[in-house]
Amino acid sequence: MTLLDVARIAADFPILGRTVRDGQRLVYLDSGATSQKPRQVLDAEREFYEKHNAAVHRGAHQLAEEATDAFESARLTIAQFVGAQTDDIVFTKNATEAINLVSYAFLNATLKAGRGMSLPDGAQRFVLAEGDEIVVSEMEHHANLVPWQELCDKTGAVLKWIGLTDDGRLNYNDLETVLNSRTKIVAITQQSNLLGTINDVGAIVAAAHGVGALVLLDACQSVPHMPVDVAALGVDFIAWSGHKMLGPLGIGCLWGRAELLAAMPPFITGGSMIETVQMDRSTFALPPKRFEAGVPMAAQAVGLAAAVNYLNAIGMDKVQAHEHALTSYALGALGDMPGVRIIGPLDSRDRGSAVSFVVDDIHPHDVGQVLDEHGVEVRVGHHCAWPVCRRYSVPATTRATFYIYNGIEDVDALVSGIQSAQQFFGVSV
Amino acid sequence: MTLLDVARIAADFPILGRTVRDGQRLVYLDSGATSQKPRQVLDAEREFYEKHNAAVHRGAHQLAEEATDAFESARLTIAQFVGAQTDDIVFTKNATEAINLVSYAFLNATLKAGRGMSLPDGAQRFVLAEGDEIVVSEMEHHANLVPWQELCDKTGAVLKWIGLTDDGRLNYNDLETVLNSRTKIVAITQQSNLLGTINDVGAIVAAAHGVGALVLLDACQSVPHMPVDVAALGVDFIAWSGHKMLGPLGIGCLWGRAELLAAMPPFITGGSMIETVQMDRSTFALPPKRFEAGVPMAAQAVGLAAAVNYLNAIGMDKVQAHEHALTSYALGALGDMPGVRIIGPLDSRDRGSAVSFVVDDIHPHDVGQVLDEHGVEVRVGHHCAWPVCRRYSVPATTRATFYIYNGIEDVDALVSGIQSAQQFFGVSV
Amino acid sequence: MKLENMYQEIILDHYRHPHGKGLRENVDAQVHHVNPTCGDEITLQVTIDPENPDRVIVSYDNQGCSISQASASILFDQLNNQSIQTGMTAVDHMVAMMQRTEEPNEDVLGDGIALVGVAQYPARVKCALLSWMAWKDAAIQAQGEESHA
Amino acid sequence: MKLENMYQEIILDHYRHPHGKGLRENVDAQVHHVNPTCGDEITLQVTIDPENPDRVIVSYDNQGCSISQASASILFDQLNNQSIQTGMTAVDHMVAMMQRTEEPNEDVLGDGIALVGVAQYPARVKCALLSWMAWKDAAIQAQGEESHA
Ligand SMILES: Cc1ncc(COP(=O)(O)O)c(C=O)c1O
Ligand SMILES: Cc1ncc(COP(=O)(O)O)c(C=O)c1O
Repeated sequence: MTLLDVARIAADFPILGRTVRDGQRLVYLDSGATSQKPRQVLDAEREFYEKHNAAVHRGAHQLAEEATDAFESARLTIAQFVGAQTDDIVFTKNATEAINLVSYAFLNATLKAGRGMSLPDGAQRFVLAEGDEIVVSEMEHHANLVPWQELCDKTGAVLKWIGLTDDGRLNYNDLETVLNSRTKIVAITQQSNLLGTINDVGAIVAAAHGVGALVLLDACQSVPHMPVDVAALGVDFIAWSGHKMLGPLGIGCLWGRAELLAAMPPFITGGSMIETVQMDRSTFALPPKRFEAGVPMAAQAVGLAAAVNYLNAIGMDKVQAHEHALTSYALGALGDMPGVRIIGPLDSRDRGSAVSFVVDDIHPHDVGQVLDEHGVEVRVGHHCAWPVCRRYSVPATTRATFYIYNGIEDVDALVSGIQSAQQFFGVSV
Repeated sequence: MTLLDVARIAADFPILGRTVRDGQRLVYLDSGATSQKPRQVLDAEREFYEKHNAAVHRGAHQLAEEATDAFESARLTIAQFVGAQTDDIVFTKNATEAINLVSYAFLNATLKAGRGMSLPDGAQRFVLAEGDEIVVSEMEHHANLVPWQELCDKTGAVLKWIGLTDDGRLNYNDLETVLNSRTKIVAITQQSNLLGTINDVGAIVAAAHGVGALVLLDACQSVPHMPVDVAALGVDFIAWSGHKMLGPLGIGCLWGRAELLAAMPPFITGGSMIETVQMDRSTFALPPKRFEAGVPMAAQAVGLAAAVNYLNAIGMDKVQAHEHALTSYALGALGDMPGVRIIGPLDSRDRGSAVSFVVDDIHPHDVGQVLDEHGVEVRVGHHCAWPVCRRYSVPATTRATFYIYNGIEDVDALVSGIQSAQQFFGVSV
Repeated sequence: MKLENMYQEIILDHYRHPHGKGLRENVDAQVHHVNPTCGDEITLQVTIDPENPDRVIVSYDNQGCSISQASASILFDQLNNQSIQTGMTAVDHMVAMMQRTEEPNEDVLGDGIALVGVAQYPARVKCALLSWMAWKDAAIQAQGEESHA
Repeated sequence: MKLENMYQEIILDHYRHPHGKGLRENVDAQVHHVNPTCGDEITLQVTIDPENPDRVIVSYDNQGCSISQASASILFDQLNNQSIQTGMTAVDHMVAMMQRTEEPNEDVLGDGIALVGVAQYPARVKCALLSWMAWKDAAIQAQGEESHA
């Protein structure tokens, strides 16, 4: 197996040195919700505050220059990480805001066009007519579903979705039947946070672009875990969060094709995103600034760049291989357990490290509670992907997610924790 | 003079120990843009990451419990700081988002009502009809102007504003002529970030509520600098940023009356703000969660609570008295300088610590450059309040803003820096 | 093991053999509450006995973890056929016990005092309270109906 | 004092006595650029001599700091009556000098090489470049007009 040197990596993460529930070793299997942060990231953020802190892009004094430079250098580092141009990366507070930014571009373009207000060149692409269609999939996180429901509710556009197969994959047949010339955007995840499924982006892009629709890729569960290159993907937007990839809380990213970002009206408006302001009208800056109103989260950008450097030093291909090995091992181990059913693909092909499962006759909350008592921190519930639970007729699941600081022994701890739960609740297996 | 023990306070701020421009002592007079952070705040944030980091409100394991508890305790601390109930505080990424949240509540309520979509009880209050009016003032920061311009552009509402007197105050006469029964909200600043003027909130609230309009107070420059109590103010919303009050970047707050927050449709949508989600429709959580989609900035909330504790330990009345003393001194010193003109009230009555000025025959950028060379970090430009510059016929100003770590010697450094600029540019005075 | 504090035998009994589960027709009020973090849900009904307004019939159907299921079963034992006043007192006390501001009182909560261990797991408090908050909501609605009638 | 690096005497001279300031009527292209952080602005016009397309007349009016004013005055000296090609080369070199990727070349920039000190103050680079970017924008527009004509 191509595993990383987990002990060495874990030593960089202060929190992994602590214990939980009366002295249990912390087995953190909830990186799919948020990852832990290495010292290097915390140091970078702190150094920004202790040496260079100022409001970026607003001052001409030395601190402001340094802060602006740190912020924009961070943008460059992050852009390069996904093969993007610097100016095509917009910082948001999280992936959720990034996705909303695009959904609101549609709303705002539609409203302004409707009232004959001035719009950037090319904004027509974002103008919706009654009956235009938006396509998502049934495996979306709420963050990539609810904003589109809302957009439809407010514009008269219609939400459609691509279904799932019984074995936890996208139903690619739906691409043909669901997409059509009225489809304006296909918003879909690269990797399901509940099922672990990795989608065939190429097939989706081909189908979407074939009918003239844009593609927004929810990359929350891919950018942290595998090499991602926006050019190779061929999509139009990707959105992801910093906090799931060793970075600080409070920062997310939207990448968009330059000509699309340029064509989009602003979302949140205020200072720093303007070109000129008069009492009765304003004009707006070019992207990315147009979408970054207010004093931005510069320290968090610097921290995220440090996270990128940390991951680059390991190598994203190695990160992916490590997780793949752990996932294969976990699928095997859990698959062998009586009374345990995996929700999602059973084989590790095109599959990330989110492993969701149900234990017969024990509610996920109760499974999670017993695991927690053993120091094994997993997530229980619908994982913000409630429709997936409905699709597979489970009220909720227990979910383990792995990252660079997890090793085989963590999977073993998971397995023995599940056994304890079965014993505790007297479930005969 | 009732000054704080500045040396003791400054010792808590690591950045104040550094020098700028070849060994000059750092004289940081740009806290109006963003304040510096004491060790206590940085420690609190770091401790969160090193000990309790997890996605809040999403997990049931011990770390998630601790993180959620830290986050919600922070909300309580921050709420109490402004005399609010915990659940009436919404965390945003900055004040700009907080103001947009309210402007988009109007937009979304209007659109959903127009299409017969379901809305929370009481949402009618936020539904705009063509020709309804929104009122701001001529001294607003772009953050409290552009969102309302945008709202009007998209709904057919009309933007009106309260003008300014020659001596830098609100023209209260306009309250009578500008407000009327069509006014839906008056969005106004408590303290101008350019002029320093503190507005008479009581008079504004009386006039606005008299015609049935809501009042949103931009408290960015007041919450950090004086005791603020939402009940005493009588307004309906206040918005402010954490980073101007010793807190981290990347967090802002909206306070709203409980019944108004409850009546508002969501703004940014996604995970954690829902009650139930199906593929074709969702229902939403109660405030504040309804407005906090996605994994929130928990570490920053914890840092902001530490900032509140720091300020409480000093006492906001003492903070205010300190700044008042410095401002009086600065107004006197600058007022005596030949060739220097203050833009804003000349006396320290109802006036905060933002002191803007122009120097005859030297552009603010050039004044700022010379000051910077002396280690005096001020802001130059329109300070995101471009209409104020137009109102007083200046292209831009130089602005000094004071905070708890500034002393008399900092004002003296400012004065001698301005003299240097006059010498350097050969302006005869 | 600390787990036993939360999962006392009596809780597991209620969970395995819930009391009073099942919905009725023609009720005075019916509410549907969910726990948005995990998807647990309950439909709870109350019917005020027309002969005796101090007798309030409780019926419910639910889905969820052991704590939420056991808690509903206990609620049924305690509140079925009791007055709204009694129920409100019990709800208030249950909430206070979960917030650790009151010591468990068996007279008020019956088997419900066994839920005290849940208070140490803040993320599970919502599970324990789900049915109780639903009852409160339904009772208020039923009372409203009553007074309108 | 480092200030002298940025504010060389020659810059201050241009600032105090700007060359060529003032707008014309009937121009081929006119643009208005602002520096959104400070509000500095320039209106810049170009007119291609109909007799000699290699002779491009520059006119402008502006408001701003010493650097942006001096830079516009220097631009006038360098680019007035020059070809678009010469101008584009100069703009590219000015940008490169500000990004510190090329050493100042007096043949191309004339007095403009005195602006090299600005490159050390990133927040001021926009002031120095404001007029040059405006010229580029106007020149492209004028050329477009030309080729449409
Ligand atoms: C009066 C005022 N309002 C609004 C803002 C916007 O705050 P932020 O940029 O943190 O969103 C500021 C500061 O920039 C301000 O001074
Ligand atoms: C697939 C997916 N999309 C979107 C999100 C939302 O990210 P955030 O909550 O950081 O905005 C998440 C994680 O919560 C996710 O896993």
